[in-house]
Amino acid sequence: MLLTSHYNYWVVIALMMIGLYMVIAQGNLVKKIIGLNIFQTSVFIFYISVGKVDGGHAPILTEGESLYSNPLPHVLILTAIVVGIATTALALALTIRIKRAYGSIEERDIQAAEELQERASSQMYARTPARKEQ
Amino acid sequence: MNESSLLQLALLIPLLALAGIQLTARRENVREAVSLIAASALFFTVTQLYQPMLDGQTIAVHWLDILPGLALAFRVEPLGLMFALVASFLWIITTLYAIGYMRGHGEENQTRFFSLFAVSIGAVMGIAFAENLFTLFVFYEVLTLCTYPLVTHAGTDKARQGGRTYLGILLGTSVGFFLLAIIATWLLAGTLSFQPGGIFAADTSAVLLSVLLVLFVFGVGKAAIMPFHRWLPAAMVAPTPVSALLHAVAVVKAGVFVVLKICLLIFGIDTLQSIPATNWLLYLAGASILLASIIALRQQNLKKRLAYSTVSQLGYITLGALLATSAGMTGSALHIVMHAFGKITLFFCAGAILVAAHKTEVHELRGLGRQMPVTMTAFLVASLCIIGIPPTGGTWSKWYLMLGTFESGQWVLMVLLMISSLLSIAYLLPIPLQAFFGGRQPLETEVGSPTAIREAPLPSVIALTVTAAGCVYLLLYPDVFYRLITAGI
Amino acid sequence: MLAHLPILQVILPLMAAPSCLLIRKSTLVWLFTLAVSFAALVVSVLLLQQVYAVGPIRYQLGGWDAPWGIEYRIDLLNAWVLFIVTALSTVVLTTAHTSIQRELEANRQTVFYTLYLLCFAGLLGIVATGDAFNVFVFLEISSLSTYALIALGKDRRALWAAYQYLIMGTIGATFILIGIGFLYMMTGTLNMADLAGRIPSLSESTTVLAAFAFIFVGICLKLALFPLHLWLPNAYSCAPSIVTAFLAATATKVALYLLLRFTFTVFGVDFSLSHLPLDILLISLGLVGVFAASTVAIYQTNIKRMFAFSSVAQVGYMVVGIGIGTVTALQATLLHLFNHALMKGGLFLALAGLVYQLGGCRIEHFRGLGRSMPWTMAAIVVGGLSLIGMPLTVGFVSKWYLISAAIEQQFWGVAVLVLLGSLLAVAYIWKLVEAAYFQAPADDTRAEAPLGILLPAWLLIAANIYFGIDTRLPVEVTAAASQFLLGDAAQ
Amino acid sequence: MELLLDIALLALLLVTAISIAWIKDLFAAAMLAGIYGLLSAGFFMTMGAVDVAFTEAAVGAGISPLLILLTLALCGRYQRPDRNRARLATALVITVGALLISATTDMPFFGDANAPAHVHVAPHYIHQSMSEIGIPNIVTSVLASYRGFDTFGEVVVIFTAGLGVLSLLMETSAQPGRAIVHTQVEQQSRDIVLRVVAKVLIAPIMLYALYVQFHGEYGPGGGFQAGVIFAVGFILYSMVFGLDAARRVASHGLVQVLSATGVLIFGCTGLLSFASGKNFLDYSALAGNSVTGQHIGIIVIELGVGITVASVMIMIAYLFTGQLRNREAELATDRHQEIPAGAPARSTSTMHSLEQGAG
Repeated sequence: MLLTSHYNYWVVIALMMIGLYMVIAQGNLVKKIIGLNIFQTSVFIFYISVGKVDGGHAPILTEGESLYSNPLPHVLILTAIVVGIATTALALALTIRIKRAYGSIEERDIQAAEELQERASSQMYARTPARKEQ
Repeated sequence: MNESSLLQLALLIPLLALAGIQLTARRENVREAVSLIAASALFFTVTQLYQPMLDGQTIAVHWLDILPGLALAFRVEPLGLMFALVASFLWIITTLYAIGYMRGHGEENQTRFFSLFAVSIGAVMGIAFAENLFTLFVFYEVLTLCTYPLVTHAGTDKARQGGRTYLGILLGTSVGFFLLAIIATWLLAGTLSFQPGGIFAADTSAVLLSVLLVLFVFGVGKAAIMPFHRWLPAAMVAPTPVSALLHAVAVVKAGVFVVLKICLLIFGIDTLQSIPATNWLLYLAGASILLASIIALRQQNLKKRLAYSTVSQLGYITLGALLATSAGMTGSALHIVMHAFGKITLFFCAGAILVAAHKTEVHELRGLGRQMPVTMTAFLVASLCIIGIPPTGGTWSKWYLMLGTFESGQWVLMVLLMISSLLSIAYLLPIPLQAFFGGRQPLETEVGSPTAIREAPLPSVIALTVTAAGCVYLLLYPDVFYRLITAGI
Repeated sequence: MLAHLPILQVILPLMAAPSCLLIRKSTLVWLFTLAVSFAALVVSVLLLQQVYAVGPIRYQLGGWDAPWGIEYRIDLLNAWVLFIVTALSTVVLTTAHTSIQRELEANRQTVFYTLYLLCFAGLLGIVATGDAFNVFVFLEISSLSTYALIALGKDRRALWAAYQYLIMGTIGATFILIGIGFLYMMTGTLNMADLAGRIPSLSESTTVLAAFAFIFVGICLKLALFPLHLWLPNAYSCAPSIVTAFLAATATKVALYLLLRFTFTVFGVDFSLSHLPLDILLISLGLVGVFAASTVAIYQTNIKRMFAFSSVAQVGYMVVGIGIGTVTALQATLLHLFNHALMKGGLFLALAGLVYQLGGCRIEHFRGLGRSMPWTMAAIVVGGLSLIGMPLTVGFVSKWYLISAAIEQQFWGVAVLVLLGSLLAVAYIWKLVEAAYFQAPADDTRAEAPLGILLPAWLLIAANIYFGIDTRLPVEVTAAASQFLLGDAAQ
Repeated sequence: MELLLDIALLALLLVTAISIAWIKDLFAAAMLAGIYGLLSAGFFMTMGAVDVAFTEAAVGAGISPLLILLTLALCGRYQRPDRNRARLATALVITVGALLISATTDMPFFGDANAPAHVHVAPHYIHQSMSEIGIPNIVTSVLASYRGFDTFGEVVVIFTAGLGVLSLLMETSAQPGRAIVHTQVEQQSRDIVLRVVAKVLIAPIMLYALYVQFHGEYGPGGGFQAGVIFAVGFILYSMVFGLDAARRVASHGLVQVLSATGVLIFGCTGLLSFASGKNFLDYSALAGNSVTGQHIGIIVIELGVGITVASVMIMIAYLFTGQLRNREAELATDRHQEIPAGAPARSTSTMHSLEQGAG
């Protein structure tokens, strides 16, 4: 009983987790973003499943129809999809700039470069004049 | 001119002085004239409060409420007035001395120095006249912060280290314990204003009160009770006038004064006696006295030795306050005054020696009495005052402290006080004696040569003479303060 | 027009943003932005007065009654936060022109101001709305603009910081989305007040618990509460100085507001604090955050980064307040919300002046600053003292309330730890003081920051002192707000 | 039947997701992501969420793969196989997953008509929208009127994203490449078939966009979908006939202005209602009869949405392809150079100047 009534949610959860895993574990920035997409899209699927009503029709009023699926989640998800694509676009743009700046889109390389830069700058400062005694 | 506006004036003069000093920064003489005038004006104003106070008038000022029920307010009460009198009087002298010293020593940033001097004395006034713990705390912190640059005046690494310890301990204790205790008191008693007989309801649990008392005593780091005394020797890196101000007048006295005031007006004698913690705090104070004296014995650097002697003497005052008998309280209050005069003289002498003879170590002082007779005489008198033997005012305070221990049957402490007095003889008296009768020294040859050692610049000499005279005067006429104290307790 | 105040608060900057794009000329755009921000400030002041006088205001968007339409609901809490955000934004903006000239290419400046306004509007929208999903939308507006703003930093690290923040922020936002979804699923409504009415009957449902968990974690990500703070230091230290000042003063505050709103209004105090061990959780997280972050701050050589960590620590204090959860404690939190905005606003603006002159703000730049930039350094010192919680500064006020709250509840340990935490602040502030006053400058030229930056910075620093002495406004408002918050949670 | 379809789709989604996570070729991953979008669109269809399906198809299977591909063209196609933080990730995912699963236990049954979600607010929309707003597509009426403010927010979000991308990728003085004309984008356009097909296609696409735009009240669709379709058509044009050709039609500046205009149209429509003392976004103020007012309002704001979405999408496409051509220009001009000129060169140089300032 629980199976037939909830399998939808469970699959959705599985999808979410795959997405989340990709976001965290993948070292490649673009792959992270794709993961983020999957994560969000599966949330959308969850919402729409919530809006589902057995035997309900698409929420466009037509004569002689009384049972419609819940329009509210649809509206919310329309907004959410837009937000999602907005985020993706921005993230990808960032990735491009990162590639130009670091010459790589692998997390490891970037972190390595970071540490290098940090060390370089501190050495740079080590050479500044020593404190004066009065 | 009515009294409350006098009080206002007493609080504002230092600020006016600050402004004046900043404005006249360019022209040294004017600047220092301003300092001197301000100092005298302040002292005069405070003296004007004396008589009305004794006539039993309530002189109070209410500035503003910081938080509902927490006001920046001031009220003249006997002990506070006593402290204010001493501080403001010694400020004049110290300023006088400082002028001589700073010029003789060619220090940098003199304007900053004098400005902060003014601010710190202002803070002292705030502490002295505070109507409640909150106001007191505010000025306590102000004092800490504005003396920090004075301590680190030299700006060297050593100074910075000293400053760190100074600030670390004073801020740490005040924020960690003192503030906590204050807030707890506020929630417990519903008020923070000082009242004769204390503010705690009779049914407050003794345990809680003990905790509070401990927090207070440790929280007031300026009282330099071991183990929170380290800042005092550390602050020795400061220029001597600062040391004088810090270790004789402003900071340490503020500390012990706060302890005294808390014991008397927050807890009240009766409550204090009923608290278990009082007893072992007493022994802690005792231990602090003894240990400090012993350490002082082993210090070769003059200022260091004086610093540890201060630690031990502060122990006396705290101990007196904790004895919770009228004699003890009187003793500790008197000792605030006596020690102030004695110790400031000693520091003046140390400074004079540094300026004139460029000596900082004890053993270098042999035979110096011939070149610097006045200084060394003053040193002798002051030492006697600290030790507490005639012909100096120190006698009185020590007497009352002994009486206090006697009354409350604290034989152990009584013995302890005697021992430490002997110790203080051991670490103070030799210095002047050797200076006079210590025989010749290789340096002797220098006499007659252009670099011959003679007395320090006149202002300094005047200053230390005056304070030394003060020590003697107080033996004959302790009454000035005694009346206040009896009124206060 | 008074009737429309609630929506004007948000719509002004929201409509102004696209208009900026049409103006183009950067100086004009700056003035325009400033004007808009100031107008928003005026509106928020009017709102605060109105709410203080007549109680909560409701505004039905599109004329549809809640829960069918979206409604704005302004009570003392969000009126207060709105005031803080608009006020700080206005002050920060006054410096923008000077500082941005140095830190941004000419052709990016217009875009910068547009993004700034969008971020501003987003934050205001989050605070003003009474609809759970609307929160999400405006959260994303502010977040997206924030990512872009951070990425505008000169250093290439800014890009990496922005990317990291984007990933974490989006995860957080999605978590919030999931939580809201669960809530909608269980209650069928998105209106906060309506939710508050329906949740108590469902307090046993694991779905609602999960919803709470997701929303909580999501907000804490935005709030940079201790274990989830990793994005903040990079973001703050790499972003353009103005952005840092703005974010430090407003963004975390808004996130904290959300936390308060959801825990106390939507879920209700008895659900949040009695069903879950949230109080212990919050207090411990907060304290750990205070100590961990402050300790790390001590070892930072990049001062922007140092203050960023200190921000994490300060968030810790506020969260402790929420955890204790009494009226006094909430008041402490709300006070610190305001006070911390003043401190960090002032401090980061002072740093902006530093960056303007020296092109960076590592500890090495502080050598001899006491002599070369006396006023800037003085500002930093005073701000630092306020951060430490010296009396007569705002820092002291909030600390006082927090400790009183702790002791009232007999949490002596908490009280002591809070005090010790403030001592750590002494450590990292004094690092600067010593560098500035005891070390010789690299070059002894006296080059004070331009007035355009110095004056606003000092305005905030002065506010630190003023509100530390005349505490009536914040204390009264926050007292009323926290009572209201617990009051309507009690129902 | 429906149930089977549902199960099948979900299964496919699962497979796709896993293979995306698995595969190392990002190009394929992007394609799969597109498929994922398409599948979810299908799923939405079976759930009766036609508008959402429409949108997801346009976005999930259209725009976002396109952007990803453009990015890959710049950033390289293959990812390095490394699992950093794999353990942490697994732990985290498991906890979150467990929490979610536990959450499902108290959930109302899937599709249950009496679930709280369907009995509180939603019925009002279903039963009242006709009389209150008077258009058949409930989603549109909720989207545009009941929750019109969310939609306004949504438009602003898109606008924000557009600006963000602009601020990141806009041509800075330091970047070369304006001069270079021979780019991959142009080379494609030599393919005659493509040209013809495109010529034939583009007009109907645009037309369809307009239809979707104005038919939104009656059927699925509306400003957003229309905007996306329009943008896709235009992007197709720019790909086939070259960026410059496209820019000649709609210059960069124009696109920016339009994106702002859309938002303003929406906002001002909302503000109009102040005039007659109504609340923000209360369209009933727009005409004597409130239903007519709603109708007008919805048409206008949908237009605003359409304009903004279309122009932002086009702007983003411009910026991405602009990067692409710069890249190729650089590769063409300075191969000898290790790091490509432009952003990195600038950033490093500024780094330098920073440190000079310090030293």
